[in-house]
Amino acid sequence: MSAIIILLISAILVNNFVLVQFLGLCPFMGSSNKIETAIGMSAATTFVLTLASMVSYLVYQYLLIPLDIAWLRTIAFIVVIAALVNFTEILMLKTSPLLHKVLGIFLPLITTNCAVLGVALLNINAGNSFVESAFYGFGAALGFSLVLILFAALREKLNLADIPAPFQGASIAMITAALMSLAFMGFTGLV
Amino acid sequence: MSNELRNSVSQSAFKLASFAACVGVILSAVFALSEARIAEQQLNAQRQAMNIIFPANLHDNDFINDTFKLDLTTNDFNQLDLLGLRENSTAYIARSNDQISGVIFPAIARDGYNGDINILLGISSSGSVTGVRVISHRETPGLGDLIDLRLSNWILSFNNRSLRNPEPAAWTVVKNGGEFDQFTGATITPRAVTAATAKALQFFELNKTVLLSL
Amino acid sequence: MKKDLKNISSQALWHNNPALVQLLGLCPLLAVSSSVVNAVGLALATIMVLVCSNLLVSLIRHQVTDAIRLPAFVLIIAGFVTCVELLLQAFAYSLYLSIGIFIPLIVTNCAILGRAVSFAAKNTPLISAFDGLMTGLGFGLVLLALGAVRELIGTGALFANMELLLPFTENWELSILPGYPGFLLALLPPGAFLFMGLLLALKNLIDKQVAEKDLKDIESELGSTATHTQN
Amino acid sequence: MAVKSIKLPKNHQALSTSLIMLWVLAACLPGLIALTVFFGWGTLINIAWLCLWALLFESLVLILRKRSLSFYLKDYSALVTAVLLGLCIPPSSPWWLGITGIFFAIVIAKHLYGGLGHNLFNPAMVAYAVLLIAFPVEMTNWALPLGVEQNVDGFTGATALDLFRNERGGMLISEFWSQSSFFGTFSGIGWEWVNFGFLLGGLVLLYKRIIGWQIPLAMLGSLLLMAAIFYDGGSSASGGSPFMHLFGGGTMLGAFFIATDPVTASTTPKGRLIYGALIGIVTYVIRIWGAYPDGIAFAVLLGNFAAPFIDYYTQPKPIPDV
Repeated sequence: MSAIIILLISAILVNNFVLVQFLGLCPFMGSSNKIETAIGMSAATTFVLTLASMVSYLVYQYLLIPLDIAWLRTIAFIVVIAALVNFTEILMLKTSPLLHKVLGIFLPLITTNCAVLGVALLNINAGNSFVESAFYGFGAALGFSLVLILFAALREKLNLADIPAPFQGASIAMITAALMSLAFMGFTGLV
Repeated sequence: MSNELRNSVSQSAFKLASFAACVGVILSAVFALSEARIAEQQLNAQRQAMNIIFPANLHDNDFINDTFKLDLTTNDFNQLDLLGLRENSTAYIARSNDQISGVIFPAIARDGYNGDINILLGISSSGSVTGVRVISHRETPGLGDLIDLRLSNWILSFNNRSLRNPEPAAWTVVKNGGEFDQFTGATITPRAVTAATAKALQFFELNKTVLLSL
Repeated sequence: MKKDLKNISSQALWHNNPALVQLLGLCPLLAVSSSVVNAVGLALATIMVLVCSNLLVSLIRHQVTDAIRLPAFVLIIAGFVTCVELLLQAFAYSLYLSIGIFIPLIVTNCAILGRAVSFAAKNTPLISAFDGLMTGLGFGLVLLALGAVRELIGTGALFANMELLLPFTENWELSILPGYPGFLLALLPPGAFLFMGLLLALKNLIDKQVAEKDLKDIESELGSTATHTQN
Repeated sequence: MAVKSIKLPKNHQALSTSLIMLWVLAACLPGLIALTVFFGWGTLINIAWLCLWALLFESLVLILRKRSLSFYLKDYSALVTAVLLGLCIPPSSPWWLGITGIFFAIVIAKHLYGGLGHNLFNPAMVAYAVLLIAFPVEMTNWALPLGVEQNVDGFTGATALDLFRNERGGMLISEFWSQSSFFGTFSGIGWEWVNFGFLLGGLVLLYKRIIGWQIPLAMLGSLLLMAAIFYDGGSSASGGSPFMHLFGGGTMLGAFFIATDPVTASTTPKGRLIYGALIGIVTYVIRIWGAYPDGIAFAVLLGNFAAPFIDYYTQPKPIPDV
């Protein structure tokens, strides 16, 4: 139990996917302009990331390892992720059109979110078990969501600031991410 | 219409599958060509790392293939807990002219500033340190991470030391009356590594007969 | 034709730079840019994947129907990435250890898929390969700039450990600022974001300078945006 | 929505902004005196050095942006930032430490965002965190407090919180306390009085209604609560006593002078309580389980980071017409 909590704290705060490991930056910069968008993206990512983390573990352990083709993992994972996203979309459309309406537009973007592939690879590098993989994926997604949503709120405030011309846009967003990352450095050593 | 659709779907599927097959074939070829070299590189890297801990002039065997287990569940060794290991680990034997010239084994300093510090150390058959390296740690950047050889030479200060050199009381950092330097601003990390090294030497001493007759 | 090539180059290297303007492939860019050697390693890997995938995509562009376009392209890219990974392990193992996980992530570098879909799928093989080369160079140069700045400010030296990549560069390390205490922050995550932000600002500044040539214009523009926000 | 309610003192009431800043500077005095008495002239020298560079950088940026120098310099905000940072960095720090810090505070954290009223993060704390991460050796090397002899226990410069985190081993709190000459009645020697001084200054600011009560109360309250929960009578596994946490390190300076910064803090009454509590909890977590001995700076930055989100969900209803 405590091992799981440590894993979660590590994934959410200490080794935050976005601010410390630089994973999932594209959606982080792209979909953080409004809080509502950020929340939608977070929910969709959390779902896919947790699921992908589990499925990629199974594929690796029960398909790639027995066949002795672990070196094909990149291809295998990207195919699994794409299939998973597709499947999620269809399932959502069938079972809950409302959910699909809210999260649907984010789903295709997730395929190219390197956090999803990243979590699958990190799980394997760390030798995580199935349960650990699931929680690591979930924690990573929570960390991503936390930072994305807080950043979206910050960005709404940023829009009103009198920023010097060369720094407007992506530049100040990066510098803000730097200061956020600085704040997260305080969690160094927690686990 | 639906027939046409089915046709185009099956055609697409066929095309995709043939692409996948092509990619698979090409990749397999690249893999087959590089496989041996990759394995060799991996072994080389490992060998190189271990040769630094146990210099090549002190052994003539390939210790990558000359190993024994540090099994936490059995009583093969006296006070295995001195090494602080958290799981069963592999240790390596160095031989010179078929005589054991030393052993290389992992240890963990559990009392680092931010948790475990994993080290690998070599001890010669006479009981002196041939080399210590930090394998992984989470110490504070700029303070405790000077135990890493890439950042400072501190870790080399253990070379040729043994259980009686310095005397046991001095096997700690200067601040606590010992012989090993601490870093400005950081005592815990170097103290932990020093203590782990001393304990590893004790472990070697306690199990000398077993270790040298493997 | 010549004009085309020139246009492609200027778009990829500056006006529509994948890293600086489109902000694609940020993950590996920020993560691997803590030193020149890592930056060069990843840049070469990315260029190789881009050129090969663009070439192949262009070669098979008539066989690929809309339905299987994306999966086929992703498959091709992932295939080349795996090749690069294998080759790197075989020929530069220590570099592989230091930039390891970011090699597979080249697959999700949207710049690559983007070029495959928007350019290579519509153009002839040679020009597609050239486009891949230029896009890769555009990405690689930003990576190199960031790596150099972070290594210099972080450690006061440049080109440390270059021999990991090229064996003949054993003694390339340059101590630019002897006695420099080092600025650890530049090597840590906040430094990556910070210097990327400054790099983006620098590009904006240069663009502005070039476009207007006249500093006064810029400042008056600045003034007007300022009053605008105050109102 | 949240954003509209932030006061932009610069635009509306230039005069009173400068008056407020002067009061803040004055309120720092008791703490500053305590620092000087216990740790020597270093802090005063630091503050003077930082103020000089703060004004230089501020002027430089204003000139580059073609803004009126006198109008912006008059609000004293650069001086307040310099003084706050000067109070935080070690008295014996090298000359370049202050310059690097104040550059990050004034240029990066403040003016890249458009200057006072727009910055998202507290400039002094950004500078402190940058310095702590980049130069951990210089930043944790404090002068010895008055009354502690050089080399008594072989420690030549660490704060009481530092020692508590680093040197305690598995000792009971009372054991460690009596053994180390760095501890006074209820916290580190000198630090008790420094914090007392800042508490005094803070109460003056409260009385003058320059700061609200919510943030200091919530922050000190949550820190106290965390410390009380994990103190468990002082066993070898416990955190320090609640008093040690309240009167150790930068607690009071943080609670009254830094977390209350109107530009970067939460702006709604309920939001301020949440914001303060968040800072208090994170401070404790970093102090006890983190790698850095004092967590105030990081906690405040995280609070700043979360403030717009907190505001977004604690907006009093109905939302005033814009």
